[in-house]
Amino acid sequence: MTTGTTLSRKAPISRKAMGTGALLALAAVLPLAITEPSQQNFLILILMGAQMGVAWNIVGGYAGQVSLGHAVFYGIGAYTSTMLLTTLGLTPWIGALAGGLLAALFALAMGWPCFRLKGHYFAMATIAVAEIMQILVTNSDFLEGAVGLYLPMDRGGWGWLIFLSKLPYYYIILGLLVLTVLVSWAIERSHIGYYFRAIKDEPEAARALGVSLTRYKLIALSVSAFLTAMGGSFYAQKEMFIDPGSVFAGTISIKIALIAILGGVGRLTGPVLGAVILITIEEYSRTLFGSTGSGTDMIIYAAMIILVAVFSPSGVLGLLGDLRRHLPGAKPAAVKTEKMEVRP
Amino acid sequence: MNTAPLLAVDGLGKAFDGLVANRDISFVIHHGEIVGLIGPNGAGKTTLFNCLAGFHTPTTGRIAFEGRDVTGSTPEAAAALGIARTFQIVRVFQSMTALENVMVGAMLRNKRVAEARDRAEEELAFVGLSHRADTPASDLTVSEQKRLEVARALATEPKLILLDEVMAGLNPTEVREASALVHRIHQRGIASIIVEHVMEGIMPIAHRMLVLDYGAKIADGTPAEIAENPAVIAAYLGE
Amino acid sequence: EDEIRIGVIYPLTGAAASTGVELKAAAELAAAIVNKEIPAPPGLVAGIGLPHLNGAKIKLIFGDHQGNPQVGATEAERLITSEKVVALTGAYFSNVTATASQVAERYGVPFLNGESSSASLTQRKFKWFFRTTPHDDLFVGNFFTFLGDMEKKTGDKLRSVALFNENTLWGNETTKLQVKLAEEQKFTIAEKILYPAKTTQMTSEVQRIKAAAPAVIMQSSYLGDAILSMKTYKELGFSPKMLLANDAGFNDSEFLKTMGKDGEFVISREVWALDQAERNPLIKQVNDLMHQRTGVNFNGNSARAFTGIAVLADALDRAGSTKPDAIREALQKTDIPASGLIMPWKGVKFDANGQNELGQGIIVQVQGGQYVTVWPFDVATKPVVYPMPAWDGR
Amino acid sequence: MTADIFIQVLVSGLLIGLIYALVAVGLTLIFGVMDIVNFAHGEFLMLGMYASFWAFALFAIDPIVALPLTALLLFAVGVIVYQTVIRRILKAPMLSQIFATFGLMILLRGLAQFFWKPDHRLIPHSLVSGNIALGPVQFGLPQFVAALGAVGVTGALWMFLHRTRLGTALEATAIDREAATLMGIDGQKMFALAWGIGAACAGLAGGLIATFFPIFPEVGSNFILIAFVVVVLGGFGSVTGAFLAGIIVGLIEVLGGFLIGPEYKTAIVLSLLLVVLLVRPRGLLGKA
Amino acid sequence: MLQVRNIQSSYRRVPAIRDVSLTLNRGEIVALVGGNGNGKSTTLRAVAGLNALDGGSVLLKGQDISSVSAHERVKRGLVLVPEGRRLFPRLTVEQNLMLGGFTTSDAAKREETLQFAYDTFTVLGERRKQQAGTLSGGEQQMLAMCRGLMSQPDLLMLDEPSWGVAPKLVTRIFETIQLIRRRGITVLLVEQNVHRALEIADRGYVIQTGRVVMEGSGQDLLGNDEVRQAYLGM
Ligand SMILES: Nc1ncnc2c1ncn2[C@@H]1O[C@H](COP(=O)(O)OP(=O)(O)OP(=O)(O)O)[C@@H](O)[C@H]1O
Ligand SMILES: Nc1ncnc2c1ncn2[C@@H]1O[C@H](COP(=O)(O)OP(=O)(O)OP(=O)(O)O)[C@@H](O)[C@H]1O
Ligand SMILES: [Mg+2]
Ligand SMILES: [Mg+2]
Repeated sequence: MTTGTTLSRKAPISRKAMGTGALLALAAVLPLAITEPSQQNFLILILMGAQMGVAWNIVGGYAGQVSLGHAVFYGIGAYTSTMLLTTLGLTPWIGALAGGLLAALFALAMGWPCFRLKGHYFAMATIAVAEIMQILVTNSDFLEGAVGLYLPMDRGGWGWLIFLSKLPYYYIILGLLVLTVLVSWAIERSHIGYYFRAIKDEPEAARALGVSLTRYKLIALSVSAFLTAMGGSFYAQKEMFIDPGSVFAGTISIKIALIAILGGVGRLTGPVLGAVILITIEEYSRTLFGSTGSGTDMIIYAAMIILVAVFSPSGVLGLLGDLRRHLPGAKPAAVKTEKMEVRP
Repeated sequence: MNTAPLLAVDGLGKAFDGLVANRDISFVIHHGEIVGLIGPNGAGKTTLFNCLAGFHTPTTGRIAFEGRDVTGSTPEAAAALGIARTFQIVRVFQSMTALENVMVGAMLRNKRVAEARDRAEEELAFVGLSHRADTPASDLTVSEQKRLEVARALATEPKLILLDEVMAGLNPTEVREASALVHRIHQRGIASIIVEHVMEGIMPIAHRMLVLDYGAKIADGTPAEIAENPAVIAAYLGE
Repeated sequence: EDEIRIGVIYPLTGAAASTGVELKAAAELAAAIVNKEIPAPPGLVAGIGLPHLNGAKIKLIFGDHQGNPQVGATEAERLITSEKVVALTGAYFSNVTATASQVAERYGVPFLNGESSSASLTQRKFKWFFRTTPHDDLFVGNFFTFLGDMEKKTGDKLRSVALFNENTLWGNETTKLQVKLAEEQKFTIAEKILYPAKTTQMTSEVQRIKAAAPAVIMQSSYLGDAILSMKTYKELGFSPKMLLANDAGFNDSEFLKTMGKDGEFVISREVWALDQAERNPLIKQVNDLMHQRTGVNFNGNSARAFTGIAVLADALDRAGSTKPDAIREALQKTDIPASGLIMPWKGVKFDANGQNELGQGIIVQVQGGQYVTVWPFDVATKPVVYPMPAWDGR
Repeated sequence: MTADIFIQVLVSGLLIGLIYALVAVGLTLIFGVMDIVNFAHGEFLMLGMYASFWAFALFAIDPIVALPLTALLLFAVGVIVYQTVIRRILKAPMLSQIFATFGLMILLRGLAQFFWKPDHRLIPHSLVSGNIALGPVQFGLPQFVAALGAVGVTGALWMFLHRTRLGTALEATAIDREAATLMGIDGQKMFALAWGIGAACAGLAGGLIATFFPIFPEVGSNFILIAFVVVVLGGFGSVTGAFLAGIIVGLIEVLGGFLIGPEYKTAIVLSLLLVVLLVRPRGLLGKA
Repeated sequence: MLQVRNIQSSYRRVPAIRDVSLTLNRGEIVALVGGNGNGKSTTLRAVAGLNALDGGSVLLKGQDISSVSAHERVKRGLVLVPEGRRLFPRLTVEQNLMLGGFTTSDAAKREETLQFAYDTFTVLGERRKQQAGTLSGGEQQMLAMCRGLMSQPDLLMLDEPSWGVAPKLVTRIFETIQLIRRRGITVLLVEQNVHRALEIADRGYVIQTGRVVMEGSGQDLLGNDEVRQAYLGM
């Protein structure tokens, strides 16, 4: 290996780092420019979506285990921190951590049996687990069942993570997103990331190289669950009311996956881009057309989704990659085709 | 030094609901030995590999590796002990480059990415694929992919490597290169068991040959002995 | 400033869209009346328009919450901060009302809720939240009073009750209240069932109730499951002496249209009935306007949505200003007599928690394809048909 | 629980189970041939129900009489969906396929609401209204007819797949599309056929269910989860498996709901699914 | 019978064959040999219509079929038995053969070919109800060739029929190829077993990095020094 190639291999990383830095700086000052609360709220929704998508991507993208039941972790996060707050008066700083840990434990327990399943069977099993959980919570008196839980409105400030202004929420979720991206980035760069991709591509071959499928899939799922649950706790803090239908719902699971797929699965920034696009479509189609009551917003939203799936099956990042490859002067050596996942 | 044989297989049998793929197979492999494993299609060669590498749990019999009973261990445990394998139908990691494929193998012994990369570069050079290091594995030819699998297996620092039809589809010149590669593996002190239908590839280098037919071992001897063995001629070699 | 913007949040897509669209039509009628686009019958509270605001017009800005509490909150925030609405109303689903009104509370914008019945909403000690409709505490109480009255009237025992409620917030809260009141008033609960609203079959549910053989079923269902359960009763040949429904699906305009004769004799609590026009002519007059505009009559939901906007307009006018504090103060001072409403209420007057103290429920029964008021007996227009005839005896 | 009630519960479970099977066979067929999970299957069902409704409302054609029409119409819908959307995502990864059919699901719901309003509708009386009473056991005639329809449709589908040349060609395309092409089989046509038949099955299911179930744009969502459970339990791609699994799910749901509590009936069914998958990771009759 | 004119084809814009021209006369066996990854399979796939052409044309019986779809080419008598056999493993032997005859409307002819297959390979006849996936490798190859015959081809292309087949059976495979030719079918054969392939071939082409670099009669090529060195290991 010559020095030249080593350099060229490193160059894009530092360029990427610079890009990321610039993006982060932009994200940090954005709410100073966009001051209207509902616009800030819109940004927060994007960041929430991105955070969930990046977290999902760890198990669904890198490790290729398509979970369509991530709402279960989201819900566990939301309920744990809220219950700790309302019953024990514990601050959500601790509550969110506890929720994350509980979700990770739950992931271990659920992954153990579910990871025996492959492809669509695994996906269906995750849906089943999430639905069962929703039903159990709905019928649990301890968790107030379908009635849901209110967060106390008489508290506020950084100790309780409850604010009147949107700004603190913005920076908290931005921080959480950065944390989530950093975790995924660290995984991607370490042997774990390589193992995840190996498991996704050829599980049997990975085993022959000493990779324990169960162990690494469990790592993927529990890390992803931990981060997803933190997102759930954030939801509870932001909306100050949770019920099973809003945090354990199947539609949340689907949305989490959609965000990652839309941007480009198995890539660090894919879900962030996915969130920007999906949440924008979702919010604007609703605000522009939702009030008619004729279903127009759904039609537009759905049409956009289908168009993306048809014209850019490997996500928008994939599409951008394709475009770049078509540009004159692109070096074929720089082209790296990434398959999103293996069909079972 | 170490008196136990590298691998001792005793009375191994494997059945898939009703269909017996391996029956009562016993043999030993010594350190650094090159052993050919031949037999008609469906004789149970791949199944035997799967049992040795922990992919199948044998129905009967014992497998001992360096004197330790490893019957029914998992593939990852077998790999950790030092049994590496390639697949009859190639299974490279499609989304990774050739180098990254080998790095995954190297990570078994050293989880540090940079060091795994160095190790992988060595192994790629060893099988003659250095020029393809940054090529996506899916873009390699099938024979290159087979060699890549060999490099990947070697990167796990095995004591025994199981090669399943790495010469299939090669022309005679390429077969000779493959034979030379096997020989170099031998020189590194690694024992190998090679499943092959290409006699020209295996006969010249194998120290010993095992022959399977209908799941049972029908011969075990030097290539010269095997070539003369009437049972082997009748079952497999023909003419 | 001649346009006053009011945010209205309803489920306009998703499973409850049919109700949402109905509510939207009623709200629009109320706005048209306030804006004097339609001449209003004299006495109607909304009819005077906004003279204290120089005859300004109100403009309803609708938001679709899709049945999702987070979307409800998002819409509330958008309506307040980017659409600059001076007050909010909605959102039908109690859990969405919960999150949306929280947003209003934080921004200090009045939220007038016209049609969510979860009791907990007005137990939150909110400053900016007002509710015109009576809540489930009252409705459930009415059930038991009604049963007591019926026992006295018929001499029959109606002490064995099956609770049959859907399994979301509404059904759950209702069940809790029913259990509590049943215990207090010495009713026995023969069977208690909470079923998932989105279901494909209700045979196991109905089998269980049938096996328990109660005298009365108290049922809370949305439209789809209301229809499905009725079909299942018939399919399994089960008829209790009384089917006491908790509004919603059973009073939806679609219910009778789809059930036809099979919907007969269902008894349901209500907040509105056309036959109350006998006592309050406004009911018929405004209903005619509604019918002209949309082709359908009011029902409990749409009448409440109408009333919500009307009450808000009344407060706006008295406030004479679009400042939140002024509107809130005016809402607190609201005192509308029964004669200004299209509801069978005693009027509108909010208590310290923002709950209308003067609301009351009625009980109606389907007779001859109409919902007729059968209780309280003093406002009833027809006597109760009791017991409910068996399916093969109709 | 008395014997009478027990038998009644079993009969009810069996009937609804057969209806589940009917909804699921089309879904499993499409999956079996193309490896695509069609999230919009419930919406095909919904379209089938609306087709029956409009045939009844506009032309006074009974849903049962309209069945062939409904099937034909939905066959066309399936083919159109295939040609416009699915054909373009054949080579896409599983995730984008999920994405596309999910979008389709929302789209069809939206269109239904747009054109037919979100109202609930019902076909008030059909040829098969009414009840049957066998001693103490009672059940609805529409359910009974729908269950019969399930048996008929599944049987016909099975015969088609296993006993006709076209069916075998479909199966061959499912196993290895390129190899099938080398046999002179037009893969595109086969896929379109699979979507057509799958949608037509949903249409038939819709027509039969419309005789006793309310019709509204979101009605598919009531059935889709159970349909998935049935398909997975039976093993993706297995028509016989879906048939068996439908019956099992129906029985367990009604029995479990009756014995343990209706609020848990779905949870019981889903738990059953998980347990079965633990023992048989490819469902009851899934193909490797 | 077949004329391939300067065809080019690529995978993801990376060319696999750059310039391949072949001519096959009726009733010939023509061998296409070359090292690994030099584009033999790609050539066959391009001719069969599975891979798109970037340039050049394919003429079958004088007609340009370059833009005809793959399944249509089968109807016109051009059949490929692909690399790795590609049987339908969970279908029975009989169903596999029946699918081979999917395009033939002539039932009698289908029956006749089926009989030929069962007569020639008695083992297939014995196992007609067995799942194809459970046959041994050699048997699977026989089945794959017979399945190809069932479409009544004029031209049969075989991609490495001896791949992964026990030595004992390899001889059998090559005998079968000659048998096929005797039924009047033209054969285009790709083989790694260069020696045996050239022995039975009338003519041969050598392909290297996607280009035809040599052609001649089977015997000539066998005698050619370059060929001997590069492909026969001598
Ligand atoms: N997982 C399995 N389940 C059922 N049967 C199997 C399985 N794996 C192998 N077999 C059967 O076991 C027998 C031996 O197969 P195996 O693959 O070991 O043969 P082989 O000697 O490697 O043949 P080849 O030379 O064709 O690769 C065959 O009949 C095969 O069908
Ligand atoms: N599916 C594919 N995707 C990308 N590249 C491919 C693919 N198949 C073949 N190639 C490339 O095309 C070139 C020609 O391959 P081809 O399979 O035609 O060679 P071959 O002569 O048949 O080799 P073999 O002896 O291994 O069968 C090779 O460089 C190979 O890497
Ligand atoms: Mg083998
Ligand atoms: Mg080839």
